[in-house]
Amino acid sequence: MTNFLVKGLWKENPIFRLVLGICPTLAVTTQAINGVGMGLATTVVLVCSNLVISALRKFIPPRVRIPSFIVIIASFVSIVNMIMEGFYFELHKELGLFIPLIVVNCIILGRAEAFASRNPVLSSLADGLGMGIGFTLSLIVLGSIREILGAGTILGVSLFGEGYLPFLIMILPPGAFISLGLLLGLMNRISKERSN
Amino acid sequence: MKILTFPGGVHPPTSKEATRDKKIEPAKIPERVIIPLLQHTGAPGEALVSKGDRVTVGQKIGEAKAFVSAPVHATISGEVIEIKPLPYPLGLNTDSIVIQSDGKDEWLEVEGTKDWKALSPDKIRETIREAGIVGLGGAAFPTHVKLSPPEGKKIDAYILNGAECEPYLTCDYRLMVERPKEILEGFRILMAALSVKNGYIGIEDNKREAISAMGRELNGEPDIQMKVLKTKYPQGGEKQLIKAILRKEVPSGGLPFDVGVLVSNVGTAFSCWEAVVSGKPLVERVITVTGPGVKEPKNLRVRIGTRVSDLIEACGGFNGKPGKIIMGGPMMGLTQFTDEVPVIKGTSGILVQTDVLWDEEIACIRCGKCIQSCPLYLMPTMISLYSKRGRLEEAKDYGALDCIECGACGYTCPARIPLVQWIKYAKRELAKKKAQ
Amino acid sequence: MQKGNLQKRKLNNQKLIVSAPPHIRDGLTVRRIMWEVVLALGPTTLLGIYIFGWRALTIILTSTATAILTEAAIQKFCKKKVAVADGSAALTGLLLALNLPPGVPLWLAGIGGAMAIGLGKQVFGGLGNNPFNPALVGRVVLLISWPNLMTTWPKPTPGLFRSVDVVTGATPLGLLKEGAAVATSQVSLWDAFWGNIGGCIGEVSALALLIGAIFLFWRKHISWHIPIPFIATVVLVSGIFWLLNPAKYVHPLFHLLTGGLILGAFFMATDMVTSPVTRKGQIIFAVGCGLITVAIRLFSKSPEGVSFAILMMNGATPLIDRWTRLRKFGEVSVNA
Amino acid sequence: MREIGRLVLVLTLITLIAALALAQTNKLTKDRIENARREYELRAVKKVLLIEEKLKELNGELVIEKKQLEFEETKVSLYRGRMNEKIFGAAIKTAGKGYGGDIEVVVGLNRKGVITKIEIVDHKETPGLGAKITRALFRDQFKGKSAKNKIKVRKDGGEIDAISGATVSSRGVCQAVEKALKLFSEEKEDILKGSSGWEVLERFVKEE
Amino acid sequence: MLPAILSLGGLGLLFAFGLGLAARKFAVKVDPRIEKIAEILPGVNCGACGFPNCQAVAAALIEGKIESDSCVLVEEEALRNIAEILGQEVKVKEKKVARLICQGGKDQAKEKYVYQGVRECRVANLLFGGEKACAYGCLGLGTCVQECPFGAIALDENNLPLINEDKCTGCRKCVEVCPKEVLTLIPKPKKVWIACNSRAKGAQVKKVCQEGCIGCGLCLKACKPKAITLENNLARIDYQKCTNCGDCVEKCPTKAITCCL
Amino acid sequence: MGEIFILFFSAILVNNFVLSRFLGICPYLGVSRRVEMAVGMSMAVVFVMTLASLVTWLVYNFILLPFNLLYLYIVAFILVIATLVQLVEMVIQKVSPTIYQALGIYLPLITTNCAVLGVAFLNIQEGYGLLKTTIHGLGAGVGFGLAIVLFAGIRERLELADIGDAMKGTAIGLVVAGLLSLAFMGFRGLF
Repeated sequence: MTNFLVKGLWKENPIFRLVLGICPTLAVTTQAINGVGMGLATTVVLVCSNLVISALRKFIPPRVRIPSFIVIIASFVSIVNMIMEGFYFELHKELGLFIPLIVVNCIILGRAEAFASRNPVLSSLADGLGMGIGFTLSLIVLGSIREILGAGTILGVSLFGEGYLPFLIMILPPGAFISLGLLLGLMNRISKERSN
Repeated sequence: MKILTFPGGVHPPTSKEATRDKKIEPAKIPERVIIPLLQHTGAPGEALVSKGDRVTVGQKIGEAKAFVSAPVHATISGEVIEIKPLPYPLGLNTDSIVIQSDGKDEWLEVEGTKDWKALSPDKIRETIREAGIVGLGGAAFPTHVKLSPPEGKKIDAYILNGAECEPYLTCDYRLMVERPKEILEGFRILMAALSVKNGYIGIEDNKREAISAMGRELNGEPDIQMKVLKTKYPQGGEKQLIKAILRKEVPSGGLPFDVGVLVSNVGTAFSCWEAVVSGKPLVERVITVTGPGVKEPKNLRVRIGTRVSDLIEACGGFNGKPGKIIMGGPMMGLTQFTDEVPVIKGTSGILVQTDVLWDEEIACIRCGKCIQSCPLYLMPTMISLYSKRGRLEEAKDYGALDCIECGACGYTCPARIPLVQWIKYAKRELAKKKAQ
Repeated sequence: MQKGNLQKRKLNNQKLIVSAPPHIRDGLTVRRIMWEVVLALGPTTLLGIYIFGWRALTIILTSTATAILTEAAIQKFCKKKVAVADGSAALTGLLLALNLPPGVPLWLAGIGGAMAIGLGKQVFGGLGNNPFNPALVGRVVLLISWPNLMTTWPKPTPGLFRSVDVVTGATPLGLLKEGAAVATSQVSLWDAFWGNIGGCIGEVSALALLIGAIFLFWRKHISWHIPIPFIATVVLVSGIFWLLNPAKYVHPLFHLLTGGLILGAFFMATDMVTSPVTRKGQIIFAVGCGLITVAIRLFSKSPEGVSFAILMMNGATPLIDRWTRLRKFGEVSVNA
Repeated sequence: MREIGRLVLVLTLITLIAALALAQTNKLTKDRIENARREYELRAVKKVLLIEEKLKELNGELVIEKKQLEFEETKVSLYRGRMNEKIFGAAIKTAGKGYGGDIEVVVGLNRKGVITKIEIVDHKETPGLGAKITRALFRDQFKGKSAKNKIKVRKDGGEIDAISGATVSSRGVCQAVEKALKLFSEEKEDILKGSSGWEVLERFVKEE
Repeated sequence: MLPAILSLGGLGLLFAFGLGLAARKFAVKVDPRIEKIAEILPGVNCGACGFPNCQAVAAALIEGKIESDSCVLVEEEALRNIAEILGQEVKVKEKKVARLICQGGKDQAKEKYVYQGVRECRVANLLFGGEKACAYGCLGLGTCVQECPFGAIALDENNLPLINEDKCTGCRKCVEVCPKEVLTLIPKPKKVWIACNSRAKGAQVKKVCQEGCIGCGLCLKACKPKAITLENNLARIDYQKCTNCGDCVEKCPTKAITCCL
Repeated sequence: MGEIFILFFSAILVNNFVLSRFLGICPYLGVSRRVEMAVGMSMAVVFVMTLASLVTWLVYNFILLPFNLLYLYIVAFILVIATLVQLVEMVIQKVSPTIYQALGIYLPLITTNCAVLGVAFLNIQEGYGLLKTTIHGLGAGVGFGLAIVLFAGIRERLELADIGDAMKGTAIGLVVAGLLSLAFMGFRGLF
């Protein structure tokens, strides 16, 4: 059980190892805090949909598996969307389009397909949680790097004082791609050195 | 006169000064010759003699079995002392006949026909085949095969190749200067074998004496036209010659007869004259022995099968420490790992280099020089890259099989990438695949 | 070696060299090309130092040095052969410096040099593998990250040992955004030709650049297929707009002589690694560069577009190469 | 056929349950969301109308009202603050063209048409550069300006110091403010006296 | 509430119906076993089996085109599972590893020339069979190292490929690319092999290499189970008979038999 | 007219879906190994995006809005798009097997392409009318196509480059995307 929980953190980290769900990763990580919000929202959807799909896995005929999954996932996303808009309006506005777009986040459908539809409820729960946390942590890492370099702040707190001229590109689209790319390269290297 | 040429190509230094004014002299008859049974493009021949047999000069000792093949002849008189695989210029080992000289240089009685015009084309072809004549320009394609184009291919032009674009080599040039009459007659014999009416001679514009000697001999006769070509490498490539003189492009994957043209080297024409008019088979040829590693560079008339070491000795020995011994010219010639290899029918020169610098290869910077220099408009850098990555289909798609291995790309590459080597590898692997 | 060696070997067991043909090489090497391009940038570099003073010199040195050091460091880290002597890193650093305003702080030049080599080149495996021009990658990263510093232009004050004048002037192209009339009234084309205008260190004098370009033409390191169509497109299209509405748009010569067009067309767009290899492809590439440059200069809110235009077309280079592949010799039937 | 029947059944069932769940959630969150949205919209308006100060001295009723109208072919939102039947100020939401797109600005004006405060509500300017228009240092320049002043950046002969390196963004703000001033002078009558079409957004009541 | 249920339900119905229709019209029969087997297969898509990916292998397995042990990477247990799905009998395959049958490194073997050119065995082999004087020996340019998909081969200081037994999966890639055929697959438990590939006569071998098999036949006599034979001047071990005793290794005068017991 | 023109080109160049809005990255990275693939994919995407924009707009304005069902938009849109893709697949297969061969294999991928759903959401968020919605969908699709085809070209070239092991594959792909996005920054402020 812990195995399922932990593998999402490193071995099968959705972003750095599986490279899934890149769109929101790039889009929202201009600040670390956005990463937290997005990550948690995704985790909730992931856990809930994994749970439900795993519970229903014997009941859904294979032919309509994907559409059923989509409906289930979309419902949870809608619920999360509504709750966030009601209770965390500012964050919701900041994350914008990408909360509804959790629907098509490959992580969620991917886990539903690859794990939840073949495993019992508890394992699926653990898997969803592990993946979600792994996703959230990755977002926070990327968000922190971009925020620190690109704005000179972390979680909104100024780090280097007024004189710091931020490395703006980091919080702009090119910086998102480049920093994730370089980070991925770094992770590849680390995991390779580990395996040797 | 208009100077003709083809697009692409390079201008390496011609380096012909050392031998261009040296008359062709006959080399000493060697004590021993090694005659490989495979000297040409095509199938190897089969030995007709066995160990201990006595042979005379001109005696046929290897027979061609396949159609694309040519017989070989004894080039000295003496005793066959060995028949076994030995190093030869084109590869590691091939079955070769070793003849120990008896010092007498006895010739087989032969008879020629002065009145070759009376001969039928078939008879000419047969004589040429029996004489073991192959293209002496380098590729060594059996001449009688060339003279038998497939049904329905009409040949309406024959080009005599006197371009000699390879740097250092002067054997064709000397032959043209010294024996223009025989060459022209040989050429007419070749034309007669296919009843071709239009003959052309292509000579690079830096070979003035050859142009004037041949021109004098031609004396304005209409059947053969003199074409002066720009001094550019590889002007002497078959396809480039046709493009320069006739403005025709041999189709990709095709042969000259696909555009109704044949090309033969001046040396070949001379040998044909010898074979038909004096009945002499191909037992000797002119070879340029040159390069900074040779004491006295010379143009020699050499018996086929003479070892390189003998020829070096004839030229005063090595000058300093030899680095590379190259059979052929510097652009396309093959390096040898021993000087015990014999010269074969296709050997046009022996070039000895001394200080050979090996520049480390660095990454391609896509300067495009190889592309601009390629006379076949290929992209050598792409072919070699794909070859390097083992992606042979793409290499083929980029024209690996069209490459004539002229080396222009490798000459010009500023990154010193062994382009030709990679392309050759791709060609070899593709051929292997096709064979499977 | 073979058993049949009856005669004494004359080679005395010395081993021969075996290699694939060709056995002679043209004297030109990559290293030579790189250093000659550096040489060709000499006139404009010297003029830049003369016009903008010692500060320009320190910027050039910083940028070049960091470029070389970054290259060496990464090559060492990746356990490759350190090959900074090939001159490519030095060239990138110099080109970057020539594309910087003369008043930038030195740390900016340093970051630029490091970015150009690290992000523009070594991440792709080093020389020859990078799809984008490294110097331009460096410049655009700086431009986007520190737009203020990258668009502050000290006035030219010729004299080698002067410090940079604190008075900031506008570049001619910057003035253009204020309207054609303002621009043409303040800048004479002669000044632009000689170099008496504000701008990046290396782009002020068309004359100095042309001297270098002629040298490159003479050495055959560049051919007309990129720079000429590039410039022609810019002049032609901006000329059409000028003819249509001379009040709004400036004279095409103004576009030609100001900004980084000449530097870009002769020294950046012609970068062999990142431009197409075939002649036809090069012309398409150049026209594309020209069109994007004009589009940005005339219609965008940012004054200069040469860098972005070249980067964009660098991105399209593989496609251009793909679609302008040469017809093989004899590929079309002769009768056609 | 039976298999297809089952497919349809299962999928329909799932969608039905989903619809139910969503409808339920919607019911629970609807009001909150609406509140939050209005709150968000009003936040800038409240700021520029200086509501907080007004509330301190409030005695009686304070109402914020809204009206939408077309102005120069774009939709514009007008707000006004009314204390005890007297209009004390207006807020106008307009937009100007910035570098990355429209910059939405809410301009607060007093009865005389003098700017009390401006707020930037939405923009797509470059972070760290054009985005500096949201800083107080820049916005405060507009305080006290009215239709008499030249609301333009200095480069264009106006009185506003542009943010260095971000002239285009600064211009965008000026453009929006100018538009608001123009709208105010045209609609002054309606804002100060009119009553038709005004909808009450929020109401504060305080009794001593 | 009602419109919600109606509309979404309607959408669901429409969707399901459309899908059902599609399913009926374009029924593609995918054997469920394919997926099951593909799951068991290692999924590295190494291509060693000649198929583009493991999915294709699974399909081929079911169609009976290939044997269940054709994938070199499957463990024994997984093999059993596959066989179960296929309803076949379990075939336990012998694990093989690649071995180098040459010891002619730069210290032992002589060269016939100095090579300048592409550092790639297959390319170098085109020039008179490569630099090494022995026509059968390892060229030491590391093509096998490059081609090994599992990183199991490295060149040692002597310029000979060193095979990491644990990483080697016996996929044959190196065997196929080696132009000199000095790599061969040998059952993993067998620790003794003839480390020479030269079919030349003894004297010839001696001239060009210190540690080549000279075909002296001493090992034949030493081998108790009579597993060694001499073919083309080269000793050969029959692994059906070999007992890993190592007697031959001790007897070999040129140390041409390697043992890693 | 000018507005439509600007909307179209700005969706391609300035607000490029992939390079500036981060939508559709998964297929962008996944289906860009070969230029042919990228071309096929982008044609499929252009088609589906335009159609999806249109249909979701209709659903939104004629079903969700009148019946006060806005909270269902996420589920409704994804279902509509999924159905649409299925239908398109069937129609194409029926009408032209050649086009099906070229585009068909990419269609299932599009269902989960967030660019398609994203364009539908954006249209609603920006309050575009029917014409603008369609043009925006078309422009977004073309923008996606431009980005992916350029990217595939570069990737093919990089396959032949000596990239370090750690950076190979997705990592270098992202860096290239970053540099392309950098180049596209030049178009900011163009409209």
